[in-house]
Amino acid sequence: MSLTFTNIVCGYGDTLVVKGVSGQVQAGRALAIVGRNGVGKSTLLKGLAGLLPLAQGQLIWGGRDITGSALHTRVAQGMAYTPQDNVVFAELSVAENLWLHLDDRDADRYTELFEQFPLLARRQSQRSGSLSGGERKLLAFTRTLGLRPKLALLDEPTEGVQPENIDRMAHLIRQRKSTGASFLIVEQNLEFVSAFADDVIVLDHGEQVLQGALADLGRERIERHLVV
Amino acid sequence: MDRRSFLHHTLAATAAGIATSAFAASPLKVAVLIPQSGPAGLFGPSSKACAEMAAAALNARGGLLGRPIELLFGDAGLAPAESAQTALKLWKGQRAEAFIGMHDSAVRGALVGLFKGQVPYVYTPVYEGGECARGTYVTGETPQQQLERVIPWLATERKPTKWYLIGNDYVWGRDTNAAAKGYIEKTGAKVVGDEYLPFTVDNFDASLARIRDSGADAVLVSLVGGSSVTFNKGFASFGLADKALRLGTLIEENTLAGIGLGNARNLYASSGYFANLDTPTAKAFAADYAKRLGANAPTLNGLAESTYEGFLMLEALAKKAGSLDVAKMDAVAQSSTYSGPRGTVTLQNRHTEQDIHVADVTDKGFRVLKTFAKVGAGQSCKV
Amino acid sequence: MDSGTVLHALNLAYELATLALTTLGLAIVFGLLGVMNMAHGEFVMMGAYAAVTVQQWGLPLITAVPLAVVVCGGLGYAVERWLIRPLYARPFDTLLATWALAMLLRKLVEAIFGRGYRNVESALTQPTLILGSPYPVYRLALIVFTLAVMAGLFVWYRQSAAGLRVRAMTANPILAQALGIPTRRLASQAFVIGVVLAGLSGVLLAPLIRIEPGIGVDYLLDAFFVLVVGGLGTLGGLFGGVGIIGGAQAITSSIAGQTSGYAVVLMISIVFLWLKPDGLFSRR
Amino acid sequence: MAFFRDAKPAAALAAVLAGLPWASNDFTTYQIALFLVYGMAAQGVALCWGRLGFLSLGHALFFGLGAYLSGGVLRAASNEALWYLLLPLAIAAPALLAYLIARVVFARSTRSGPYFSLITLALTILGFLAAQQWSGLTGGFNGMADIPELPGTSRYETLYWVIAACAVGSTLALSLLVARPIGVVWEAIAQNEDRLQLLGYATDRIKALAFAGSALLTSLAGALFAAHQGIVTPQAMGFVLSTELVIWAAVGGKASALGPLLGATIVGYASAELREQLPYWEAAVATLFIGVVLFLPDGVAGLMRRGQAPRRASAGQAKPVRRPFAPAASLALAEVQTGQSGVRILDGLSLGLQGPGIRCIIGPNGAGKTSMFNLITGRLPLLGGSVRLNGHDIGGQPAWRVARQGIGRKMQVPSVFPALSVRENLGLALWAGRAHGTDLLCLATLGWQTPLLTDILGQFQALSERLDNPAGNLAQGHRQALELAMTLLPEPGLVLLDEPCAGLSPAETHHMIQAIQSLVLRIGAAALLIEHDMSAVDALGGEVYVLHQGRLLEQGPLAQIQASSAVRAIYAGGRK
Repeated sequence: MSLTFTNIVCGYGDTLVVKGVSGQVQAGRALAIVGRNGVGKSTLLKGLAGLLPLAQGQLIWGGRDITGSALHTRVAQGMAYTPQDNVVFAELSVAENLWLHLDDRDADRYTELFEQFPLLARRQSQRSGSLSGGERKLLAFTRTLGLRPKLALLDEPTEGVQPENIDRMAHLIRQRKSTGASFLIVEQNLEFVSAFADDVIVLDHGEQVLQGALADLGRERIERHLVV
Repeated sequence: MDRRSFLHHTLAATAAGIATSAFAASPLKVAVLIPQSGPAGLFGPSSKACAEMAAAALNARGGLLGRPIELLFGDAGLAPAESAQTALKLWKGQRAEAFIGMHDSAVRGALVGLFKGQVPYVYTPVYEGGECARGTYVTGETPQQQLERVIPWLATERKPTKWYLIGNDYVWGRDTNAAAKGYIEKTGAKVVGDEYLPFTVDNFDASLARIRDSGADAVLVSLVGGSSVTFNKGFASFGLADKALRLGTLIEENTLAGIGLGNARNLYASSGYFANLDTPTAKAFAADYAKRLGANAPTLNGLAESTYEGFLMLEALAKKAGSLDVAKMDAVAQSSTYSGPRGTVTLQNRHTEQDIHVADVTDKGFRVLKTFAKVGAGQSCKV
Repeated sequence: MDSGTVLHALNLAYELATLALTTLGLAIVFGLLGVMNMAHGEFVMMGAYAAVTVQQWGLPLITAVPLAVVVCGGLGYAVERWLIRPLYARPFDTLLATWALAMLLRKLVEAIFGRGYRNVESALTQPTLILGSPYPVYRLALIVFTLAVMAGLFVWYRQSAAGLRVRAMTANPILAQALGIPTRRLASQAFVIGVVLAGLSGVLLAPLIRIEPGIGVDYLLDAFFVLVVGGLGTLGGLFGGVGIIGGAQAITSSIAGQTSGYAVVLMISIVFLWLKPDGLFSRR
Repeated sequence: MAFFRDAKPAAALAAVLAGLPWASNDFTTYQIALFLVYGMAAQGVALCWGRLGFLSLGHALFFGLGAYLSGGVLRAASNEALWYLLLPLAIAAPALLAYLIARVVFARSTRSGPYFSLITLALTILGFLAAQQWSGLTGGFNGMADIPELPGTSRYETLYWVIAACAVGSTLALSLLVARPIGVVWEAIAQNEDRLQLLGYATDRIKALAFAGSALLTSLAGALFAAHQGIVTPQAMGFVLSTELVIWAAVGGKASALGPLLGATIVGYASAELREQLPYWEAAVATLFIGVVLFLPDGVAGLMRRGQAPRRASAGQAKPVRRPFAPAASLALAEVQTGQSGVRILDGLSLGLQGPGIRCIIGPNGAGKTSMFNLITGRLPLLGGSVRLNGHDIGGQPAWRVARQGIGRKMQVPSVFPALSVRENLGLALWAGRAHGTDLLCLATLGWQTPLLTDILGQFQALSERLDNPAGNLAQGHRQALELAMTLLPEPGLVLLDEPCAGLSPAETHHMIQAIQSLVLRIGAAALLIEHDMSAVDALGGEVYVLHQGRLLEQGPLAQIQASSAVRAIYAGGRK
């Protein structure tokens, strides 16, 4: 299953933030969208996930045009989206956050993920509101992978996460890629991205200023668009 | 509809038709204030029917003072402010010359303040007594009237020793129980409880528990409408119905329907009128009511019938005074009399002396056990 | 234990049971979904009239249950779809629109059944002897049934995620949709279940209470105060609220009469409303 | 000139009411008088709900209280004339009670959630119970009867003129108030209360005052009701009348002075007439009400109002307005800690600045930049350390008190008053700290000017061209300019700007940076600016603070920051 998006234009009300971005994510590959704050990365991902209506552009997933389909129908089609903030139901416990949307109770959705992130297993019964910013991101990441999606859309998954957990996240992504899953990740952390990404799109002021395979572009060229 | 009653029916209709056309005089507008909304709204339809029957009856015998009666209805079920509004509209706006009122005491207070004795006003429902305003005539039963003879009668029949009094926390509930205390003590029985509850209450367990603990073998129920229904249902469900008799002065056919016949064992009602009174005039009235309203007629009850009595009182007073001027009517009011479904009724000190009946409940509804003729209202208004 | 205290205990249990049953529907609609449904009492009333209808048709009382489910469910779906959904972001307007709906429902029932009191007979309301003092069997059945329903609900609520999903959706609709929860359909289901439960409580209480079109308001206010005091969104809150409100009303009434009982309930609710204003309606 | 424009609705009402007695019999005037009384009470509800955005479901409490108190005074005065002196007190007492209730309730949470409606609902039911139970005082169920007429009036003739005069007076007062600055402040509370607090307005007190004013109007209506009816019963204080007042305000139009009078008269008259013919007039009212709530939020009056004429200052000269705050400020954060629901956001942040000039704050997402501003302006609790402005501690104070000490803030997402015009948005900022006492009540204040305002309008041509457009219609760039202007106009000593260039094109960013530099320099304020666009930070040239995980990582000129390996690491994706 591959995702192709062409000439995506979207924004909020009459202000268009993303002005024509195209790209593709093949099965088993990972595409990273990088760029400084406020360039429209999150807005693009929201458009792709079905959270924001697209002013223009087309979305083909696994051969089917899903441009207008609603956010809540995407999980059934194998796409899982994690927003940038408000990523947990603060009032509910960690366990409730992990299970409330699942109908089956098969535990091995999370066995491997709990091994990687024991703190989540330890604090299962605690209110997820009591987790730190980074721990909440970890919970969201675990829950998304728990859905075993064919394509995961993650919005800055490493923000505030401890370095050793970031490495484990990269390891898990590589592992899931080997089983055929694909990833589309918005991130500012270049080190993390270069640990698993195959292709990169660099955004600036809502436009594609650079794209291609990570190996061809090389880190320095990308970094110039990010660094202070 | 067999031939005979058909003939009878058309005759009555033509008679009425002829009668009205004979008058050249202008129609006499009588305003009838009955509850068409609010908690007492359930009495509206039956009261309206009785008022229409009264107008037809009066018109059939020459109307009032030679003028045909035209009815104006006003809703007195709302707050006193709105009801007074409606009354004023009928009085000043549409020139009503007399008022028949079947509504609660708060509205009566507002209307008496509004009329100030400038228009005749007949107040017909059961009430707490004490209304002596000029131009006001009360046909409704007072607590003294409903209890003075009935309590001693019950004392001889069922020999209760301990009475428990319960009522809604407003003037009618309190005055009824106050009057009852005197009569009860005169029979040698004791009053073991005296309790008042707001209208909002919907759970009487605490009171029923107190009644059970007090060992009372007789309960005076001075509750109104919904409170009376809920209390009596609870009373029976706790098995108290077999331990203590109940006497109510405002339990009429509607309330009984709410309580349910099964929950009305040992329940006595004291009233000036029951729908199944078997005097000839009462039977004719009930038959005409049924004929007029057909199968699903609203239950005929004492409060609705009282509007009919109000018209008869107005007719008697107007005939005697020769006019609807309050001063003239007040002058001749004392001991004016008329006879209707409740039998002969005589005006004494602005209130009426009328027959009072006490009934218990069988599987077919109320059954009148005893009738006390010409019971005084026990009021001290100087005319 | 003499029969006096038993009777008092049973009376208190009956008061708490009726309060819990009539509040249950609103606990879902207002507690989980956050919709201020001022027509809750009218759905309870319509449940009671379902019992009146089946008895008029000469059918056994139990057939009132399916009738209430169909009537309240159908009406609930339509109300959520055309009245509540357009107003989700405007709590004041939801409050007013459902208040107008309550007036409309009262008038509809009045048009069909008239304004007179209705009585629902049930053989079970006759008394049986409990430790020597007669007590209505129906009430015992009601208390036991309510305990069973509450226990079952408690277990179900812990097991199934339905209650969690509604609360999650109310707290963070975007995230809920991201996890595949169809928020529109869930909101509709939750509202319909809430009003059906209200209707069923009306059916159960029909033989015990006075039945007339205007009884809805009392059940509405009591239910709101229970949820305001007990806290929203959890079954523990529901039980807590029922305990505090029911207990305070029963105790104060037995000491100082029913009016002060009702006044105490009002004062408690005002204090709780004041203490946690945001906690109550913090719907982001 | 403006006075007549604002007085139009009241004048129209006066004309209609003056002509009415001749056009109809004296019963209709008596009936209309009652609807006017109910209309005035509904105006009270509409003032709080339509203007300030909080709904009182218990206004009958003040109506009933006013009626009972005035009824009691009138009855006592019939035999002892001195009592008449107490009549104004009888009308004012419910307003005092309303003020206390609102102050106590809003002290806990300023947001106007539905909890306030439920509290007022419970209070009015309590009032109803008390009126029924204390029959000694209130006459209980049968009510307080035979209340004499107002001295010198007769209930069925001349009292109508007194009521009509009060109705015209209340409509005039409301129209005038709404056209004045206080009206702008009220609508601002309904639209964006948080933003108004950041300008230094104590919104909970303003709401309490408005609630007291609306209760005064409703209590006056109650007093007239007592005189008009001659009897006051518990229903005058009950739950049913409260909901009817809300229905009349909604149907009539809660956002207009005349609307509620219209609503009370239409629904009142219709139901009085319909009651006999249409058996289910209540069902008709309910259906009408559902229609209004769903499709006609502004009610009947909303339909009639063409475009509301924008508020205009009286032609008077622009009063020279002095600067409220001392220039140049010092800010010292020492080991500051804050957090929310158990999560530590700032963890021992220490940062200080002294004197005028622009400094930038940079750092990756989640470093706590915006949270620092939230802490300073009282939106996050101070859990440790201290925050000092010009040497004295401002930790833990409410947002409006912090603002009044000379701190201005521009929000990360531009926060303006969408339904108010650009001129009114600027006016609110201009009056902050300058308008005292009755300034908010006179039209001249609308015309206030300051040299800074002229300079700002000069720099942002787009704003001066759209002064009378609603702020909500502005594009992102213009909205950022407007909020910047609103932050600077009070001329605070310390200016906190959160991503002023977010969402702007490169050209707009360049223009914004230039404007910030010149304006901050002009008012001699100290400024802290959160920015991601490094070209902007470079252009500003001031000190740069780098925040990371709730602490200060690095401080110094931009060149030194760019050279620092620690900063490069956290930026380019090294160790986070």
